[in-house]
Amino acid sequence: MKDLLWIIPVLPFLGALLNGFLLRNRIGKGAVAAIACGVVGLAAVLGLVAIAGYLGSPEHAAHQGWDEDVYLWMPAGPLATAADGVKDLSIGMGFLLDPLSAVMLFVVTFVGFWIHLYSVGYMAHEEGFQRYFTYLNLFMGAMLLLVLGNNYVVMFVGWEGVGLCSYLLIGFYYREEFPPYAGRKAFITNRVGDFGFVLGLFALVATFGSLKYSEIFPRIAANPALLTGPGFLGLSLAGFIALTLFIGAMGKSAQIPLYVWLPDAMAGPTPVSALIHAATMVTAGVYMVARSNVIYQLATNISMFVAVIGAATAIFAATIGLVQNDIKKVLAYSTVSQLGYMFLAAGLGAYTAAVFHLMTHAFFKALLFLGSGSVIHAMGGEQDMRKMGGLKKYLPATYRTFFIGSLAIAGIPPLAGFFSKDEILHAAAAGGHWVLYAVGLLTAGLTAFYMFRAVNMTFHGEFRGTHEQEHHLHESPPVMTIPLWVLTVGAVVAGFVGVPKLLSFGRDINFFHHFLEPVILALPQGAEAGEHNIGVGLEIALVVVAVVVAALGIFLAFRLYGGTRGLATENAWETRLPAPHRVLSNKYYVDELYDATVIRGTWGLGRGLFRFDAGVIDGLLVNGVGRNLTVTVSMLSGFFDKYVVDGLVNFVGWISGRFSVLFRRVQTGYVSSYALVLAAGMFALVCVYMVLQLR
Amino acid sequence: MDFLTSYGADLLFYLFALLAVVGALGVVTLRNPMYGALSLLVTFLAVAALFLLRSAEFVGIVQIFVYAGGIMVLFLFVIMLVNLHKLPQLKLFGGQSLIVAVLAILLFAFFAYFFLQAELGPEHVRPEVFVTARGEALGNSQAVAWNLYTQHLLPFEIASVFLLVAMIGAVVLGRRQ
Amino acid sequence: MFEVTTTHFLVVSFLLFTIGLFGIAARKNMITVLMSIELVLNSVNINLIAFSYHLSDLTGQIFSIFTITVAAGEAAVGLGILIALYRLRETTTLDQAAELKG
Amino acid sequence: MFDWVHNVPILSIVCYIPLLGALIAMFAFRGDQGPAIRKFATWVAGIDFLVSIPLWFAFDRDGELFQFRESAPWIESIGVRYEFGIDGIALLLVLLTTLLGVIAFLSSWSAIHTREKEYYIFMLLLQTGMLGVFMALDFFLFYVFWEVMLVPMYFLIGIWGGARRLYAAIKFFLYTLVGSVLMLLGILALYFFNAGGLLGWEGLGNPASFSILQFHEIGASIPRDLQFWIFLAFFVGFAIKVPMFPFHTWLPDAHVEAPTAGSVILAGVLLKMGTYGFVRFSLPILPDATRQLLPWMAALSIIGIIYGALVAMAQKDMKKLVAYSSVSHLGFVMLGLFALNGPGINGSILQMINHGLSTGALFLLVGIIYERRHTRMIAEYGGLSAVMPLYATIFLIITMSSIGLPTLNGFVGEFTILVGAFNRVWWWALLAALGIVLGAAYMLWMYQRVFFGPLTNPENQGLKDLNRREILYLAPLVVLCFWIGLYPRPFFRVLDRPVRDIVARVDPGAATAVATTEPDAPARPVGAVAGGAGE
Amino acid sequence: MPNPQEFLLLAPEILLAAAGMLLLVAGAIGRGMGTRESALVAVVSLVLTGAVLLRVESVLPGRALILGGTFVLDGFSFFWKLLVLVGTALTVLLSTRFLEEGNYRASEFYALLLLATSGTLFMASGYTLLTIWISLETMALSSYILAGYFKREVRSNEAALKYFILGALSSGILLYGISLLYGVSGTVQLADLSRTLAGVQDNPLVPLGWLLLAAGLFFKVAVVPFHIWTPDVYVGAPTPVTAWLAVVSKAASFAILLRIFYEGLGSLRVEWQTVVAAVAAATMIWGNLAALTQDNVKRMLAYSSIAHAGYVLIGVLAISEIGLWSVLFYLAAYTFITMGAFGTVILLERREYAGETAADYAGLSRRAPFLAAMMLLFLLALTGIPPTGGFVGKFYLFAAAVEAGWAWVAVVGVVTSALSLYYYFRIVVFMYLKDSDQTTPAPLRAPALVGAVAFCAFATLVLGIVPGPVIDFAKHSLLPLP
Repeated sequence: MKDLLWIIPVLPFLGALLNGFLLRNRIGKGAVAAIACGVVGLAAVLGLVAIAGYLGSPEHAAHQGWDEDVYLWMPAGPLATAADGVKDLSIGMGFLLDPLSAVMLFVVTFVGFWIHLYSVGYMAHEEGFQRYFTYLNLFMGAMLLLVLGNNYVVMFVGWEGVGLCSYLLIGFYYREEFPPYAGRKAFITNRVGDFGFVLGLFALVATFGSLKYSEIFPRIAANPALLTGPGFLGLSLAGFIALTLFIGAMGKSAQIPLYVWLPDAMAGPTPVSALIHAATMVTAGVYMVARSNVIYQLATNISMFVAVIGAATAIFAATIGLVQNDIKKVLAYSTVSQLGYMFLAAGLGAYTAAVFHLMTHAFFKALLFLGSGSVIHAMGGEQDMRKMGGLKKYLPATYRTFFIGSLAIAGIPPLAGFFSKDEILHAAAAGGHWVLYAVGLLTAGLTAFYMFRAVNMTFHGEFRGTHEQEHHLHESPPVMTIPLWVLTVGAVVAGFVGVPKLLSFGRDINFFHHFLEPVILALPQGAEAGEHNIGVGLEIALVVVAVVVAALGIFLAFRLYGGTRGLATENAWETRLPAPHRVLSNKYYVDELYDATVIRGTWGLGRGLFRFDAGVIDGLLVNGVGRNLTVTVSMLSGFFDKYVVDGLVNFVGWISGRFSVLFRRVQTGYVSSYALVLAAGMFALVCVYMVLQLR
Repeated sequence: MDFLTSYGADLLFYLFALLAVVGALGVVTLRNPMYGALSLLVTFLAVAALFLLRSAEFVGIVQIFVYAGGIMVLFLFVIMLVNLHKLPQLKLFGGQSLIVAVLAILLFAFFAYFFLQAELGPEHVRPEVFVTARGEALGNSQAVAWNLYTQHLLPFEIASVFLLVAMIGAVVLGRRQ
Repeated sequence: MFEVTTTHFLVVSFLLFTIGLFGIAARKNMITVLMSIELVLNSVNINLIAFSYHLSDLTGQIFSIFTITVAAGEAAVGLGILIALYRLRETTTLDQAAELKG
Repeated sequence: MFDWVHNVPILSIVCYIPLLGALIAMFAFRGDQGPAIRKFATWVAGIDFLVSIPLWFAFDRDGELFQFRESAPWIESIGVRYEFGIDGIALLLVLLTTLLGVIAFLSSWSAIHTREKEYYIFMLLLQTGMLGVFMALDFFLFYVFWEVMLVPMYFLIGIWGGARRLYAAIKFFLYTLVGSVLMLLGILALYFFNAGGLLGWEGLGNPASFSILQFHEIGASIPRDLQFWIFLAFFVGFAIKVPMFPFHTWLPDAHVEAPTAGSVILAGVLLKMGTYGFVRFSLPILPDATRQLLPWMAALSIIGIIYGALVAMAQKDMKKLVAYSSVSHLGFVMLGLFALNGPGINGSILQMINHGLSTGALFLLVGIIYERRHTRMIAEYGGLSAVMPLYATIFLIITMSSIGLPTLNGFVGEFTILVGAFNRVWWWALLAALGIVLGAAYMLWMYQRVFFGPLTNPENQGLKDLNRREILYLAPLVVLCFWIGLYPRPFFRVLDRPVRDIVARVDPGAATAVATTEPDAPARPVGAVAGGAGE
Repeated sequence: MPNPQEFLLLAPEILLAAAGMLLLVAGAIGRGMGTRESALVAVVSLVLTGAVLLRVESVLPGRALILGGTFVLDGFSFFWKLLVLVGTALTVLLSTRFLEEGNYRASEFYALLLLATSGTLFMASGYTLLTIWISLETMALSSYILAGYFKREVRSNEAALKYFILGALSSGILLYGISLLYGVSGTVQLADLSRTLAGVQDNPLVPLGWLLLAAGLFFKVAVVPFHIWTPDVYVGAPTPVTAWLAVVSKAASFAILLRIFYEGLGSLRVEWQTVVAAVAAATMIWGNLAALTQDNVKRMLAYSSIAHAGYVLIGVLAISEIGLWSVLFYLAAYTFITMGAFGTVILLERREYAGETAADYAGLSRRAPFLAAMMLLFLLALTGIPPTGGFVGKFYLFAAAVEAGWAWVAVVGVVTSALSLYYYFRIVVFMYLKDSDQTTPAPLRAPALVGAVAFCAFATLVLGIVPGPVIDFAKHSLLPLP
């Protein structure tokens, strides 16, 4: 199995190839679904087999991974590296199965499979069924590349691949105006992140001449001096690499300030949001940071930066989530917030916690999204919670699963969310970062609140929709509900793999922690202050506080939105606290801010230019900062081309033309003037020459 | 008298030089080509005299015969042929003649300056050359003839071709069809 | 000073040369122009003769004979062209013949 | 199996088959036999391609640098010889040329309806010219082909071009001619320095020759100042061809006005001649000058990258957009070359091929839609995915390859180039990487506006998807894009030896395989290593 | 005391002159000869002359001064004589149809042509200034007449008139220079001249002398500022005559220019180099720029021939072997190129400028594809684009300049030649890129003419692809550099 790892990512690609090219428009929906789900399911099974095999393998015992180069990809010739002089840069196409990628592999294939299954039902009546599953398989393949790659370039391949797929899937409803735009926004925002990411890779190459984990990390761990040297931008080398990589993560995992694309990404089909924008892709950044933990351990200042960004994002998004009325938007912002949570953990050096939360979050967030999908499905595409309510009796299964999912994300013991979130908070406290702790805690409370606000507005009270909507209301088919239940189970039990010491009554059964241990390479001088203990009493207190805060949030939610009060409260909000509500519901005016800066920035730059160009003007209105500035500049440079470069050439031409005419004017046609020219020429010849001689 | 005997030749030179120049000026200034031709004749004769002063008797005679006899008659014929009745209203000089004059004067000054600069060494050391043919002093004509037909026979032949061409040319161009 | 040297001849000859030049470039009547050309050739002859005397070398005289020959030939052809011109345009003024230019 | 290749003058055969075809077409066909000539010419190109295939297999990766050598005296009196021979670099370019040749011919079937005979004759002549440029090992011969090829291109633009074709054609011709004549002086300077010396520079006294290999040998011994001047002379010639900023303005005009096939050849092959010139002549022959002028070259390249991208962003005409994207891509190639290290040069040569494939394909695709709708204005389109799904898919793949998405060819090239650039001067890569972001922006912008959104324009509703012929000539490009993207190793394998050779000549510091520091010592600051020519 | 038998070595020249007179007589008796017959006679006599020339060369290889040092037989003169004969033969082929069109008497025309050519033969071998000058005058005089041969046409007459007056003036200037040189050196024989001049120090007459001489020669080869006559005369004269002037007369003039500069003034070369350099640069710039805006093809070709004289001067300028033979080679190539170009003009032109403007070439590629192709070839060659003789020639000229250290002149050369593309290709634009209308003339039906043009095209191509033999020939026929 070790040398067959490559099959796992290839399978979905195979499915995409079949559905996208070989069998396009040749087979019915059933077959399409069979192929798509088949390959993913097979990948999942193989994944489990592989993991099992790995756990039993000597490598695992030796704290190493299954590391297998399939073939040499880019043998790009001699290069002078900082660490060991001139060496040939050779980048392989290869895969690695170690605890970390095992976890990711499991999460991706497991959740991915069930979401595929769900999609069969959800997309049943959509056109472009085959296209949809082609993209979805493509995404699975890329995601598996990302998590299984044994070097950064392969990771980057997946990294970009998932970006492309999300671009395609967000823009799935390409007939409308908005989705394609949202897709492009996502892709380009990600590009901005990747721009940082590749710089990090280059720095690594310039240092080691290689990007293979197994060649870089052990050496750093053995000799941190390699990266503590001066880098660029005044950072240490490690700092530079860490920063640039994190910029990549910001884009991928929607952190401040590059989070703007994720809410818009909800324009895609709901299962896509569940799979890509909740469970898997957006967590790639977290995975990458965890993978590069050695570097981050060396770059303490950058780590702190990561933590702060994470915390900020968490609270920021949570607050916005409070007032969203679109059910998917609520979930979207909650996702952003949860991702912030993970980065908080990673930044604090609690990589296991980060990955742990990643996993649990994958379960319950996927669950929630699918639930909302089921609701939207039932409501015939309606996403505004104000038009819902009282769905409990129409969609019992959806209701139950959604409710449990909400509990899980709210962090109510003993559900998955509780354990992972607790571990993060504990890490903050243990590190002595009480501010971050407080932020985390507050976020937890807000999370609980807005989730149950959503629950109440959606399922409780009485129905607020139109009549034919009410008439059409129906529970989703089993092909959709089964995945819901499965994920519910996951959301319930996933937490128990990482029960902290405290709650396991002394016995150390934190399986997850030990499992990931080998991946987190310890530095000789222990550059990172890991888990120094705080008193047990305090620990217990913290746990209790966390639970209480969560419960409080839930309570408030019921208090304000319970029963039939939902809409009333909502309106009360707007009337009583207009200012904050406006700020929040306008997402702190960030997009407006961007536009404003843009307008003002471009105003001076070349308002005159835009007048020519309707294309550019609408480009202006519909596109983000980068594009506006660049368009302006590009117009300017276009003019540079036209009038300066060409102008010069044409000027030369013109001058020669003038001379030509001048010379021709000498040719008067009068023979006497010619004779004069001859005489003058002779005189000039003699004169000039003699004068030259005389001096 | 004394003066004359010692400077006679030189005086003659100045005289004829003056004549030549005056004649030339007449050529380029007189309106009526007829008078122009006559003053050209003066120049020719003066130049011939100058030749004689430089012991080129044969060339001098040829100059008189060919120019005064041949070319001049040709010119006169042509002048008769083309009726010049509307000479008076013809423009004499072109608009640029002033420039030309200035240029000519400059040119002359320039060259004259260098001519005066140039030192040419002793003159006329072996006068006998001009009369010696085949080792014996026969006279200038013989000397010229001898030199021409020995040293410069080829150019002489080519000259015949040249004259042939000239003849054809005159015929071809002058013949009316 | 009065002593006549070759230089004197040179000066005279070049005087004739420049006068001829002037005639060619300044006069509009082709007949005059032709005569000016003759002047130029004559000036050359003076040079040749003077030099041949100066160097006691016959070549100059020979050369001058050829010059005279050429002068004659050119005169003939020139006058032929003149006549052709007159036939075409009823005039001998050069300004008339300025169709080709530019 | 391919040993016979070594026994025949294979290069000459490959080079002159099109010429022969042109002559036959000239005399054997009448002007009105359009279809016949069409088929005939395409067959000629196809045969040429088939004949060129064995080169790939018969080329000995570990053999001598230049293979399939042909050498015969041509003009002994001044030491001009008829020398053909290719190394890995030339091999790839030759194959690219023959392949694109066939494709261009196929694509012309439906595009060209007027004066077909002349058209195909010129195309064939062009083919011969380009192949000759890549094969010539004698500088004189090189120059001959270099200029011969201008003429047919002039006519292709001038006769079958768009509205402003006359202007574009003469502009193209004048620009390139000015460049090449100055290059000529550079060649002469080399020639005389190699032999008797010139302008006060003491010559080497070697037997007079224009042999490029000979020049490679003497490269190191040319005095710095002379190198400088020769480099400038070459620079003008090559930079105009590439085209580097600010010599690029002929390109958009030429591209926009040229017929599709012309654009394909222009972008696919002609532009590569400039970069090929740099890598074949400037770098190895003039190492000192190269290092001396490194910052300037890099600056121009980077300006070109960003500038091209920005201007592309403002375009409303698809073809013009693609043309400017070429400026940007070629900027990458130049940057890679002047990184003067393995990845840089490897990458940029590979990127030449990639650009040939993907930009060629883009022009083909634009041409296809143009034939259907006779407009290239982006605004005219929208929602084409609905009516032309397959077209949309292929367009997407090519777009992705052109913006350097991994698993497609563009990525491999750009990545290695940037690695090399980063190693030379780290912020070169920083700035250049900005170009990638912009690239994504404008390509996707175009893609979205053409293929997504509602299918409003009624004229677009009846559009037909790709037909068999179009698929036939697009498929190989797509396949190659994936091949290079997924398994570029064979290409790197071919390039390995020549690139090592060039690096060794131009920057010995980066080529010596000995470790300059013992492993795991504290790191020197990276980014300005290797030869120190970065600052 | 020359040995009469030496006259036998003049057989070619004499033969040609005799043929000329024969034509004259034959044309005079009875109702004269038709165009075809006289053309036939002319060509045959030219061929015979060539044959005899080869014989003489084989009898007397190497270098021989005969007839009292007035006449030299060497490879150099041999090369030029061959070139001149070929050029004249082509001219004859070009002219037949033309004369018929204009119905002028052919016999005198060809007689004059042959006599003029015999003059050029003498020029190529003349070794005293006297010989050279008189034969130059012979050529010049006949070309005046030829230029005015279509005397019923105003343009022709005007051309003759201008050419004559200016030519006479220039020959006066040249003669004055000769006289001064004679004065200081006491000889007109080139070798002695060079020797004695080497001895003379700072005598102002020397520079005055050779400068005037140079001015006269520059007039003949038509370089700035003594080119002033060229455009009008070239346009006015009957086109075959124009071709002859542009090729044969120019070539012969370059022959004596080289002969005098290298042998007569060899000792002064450092002095005259600078002058030639300046003149060359000026000529290239002026000629090309002035041609830039010409609409009349003949006139454009006239200016381009001026420019090309400038390029040739580059070779004269570089005192080197390569410089010399590049001049020879270039003029050889230039002969065919220009003849071909003018041949095409003849095929298209009609009375009174008709068919001479660029617009008249519109759509030629449709009406006469092969003619258009050949014209294209000539234009490419004139621009200097491979694979044509024009390219090879220019290549060597610039090479010579670079080697000899006149790089700046070479730069001027390459830039201007790139510039020249613009006006040459204006015609290409019309031929290929524009469509014809009804008024555009159809080319003449003239097999001989077309044959000649085709031959020129062929030669142009051959010189571009296998220049080797010609280059070697040129190398072998170099005059000894003093």
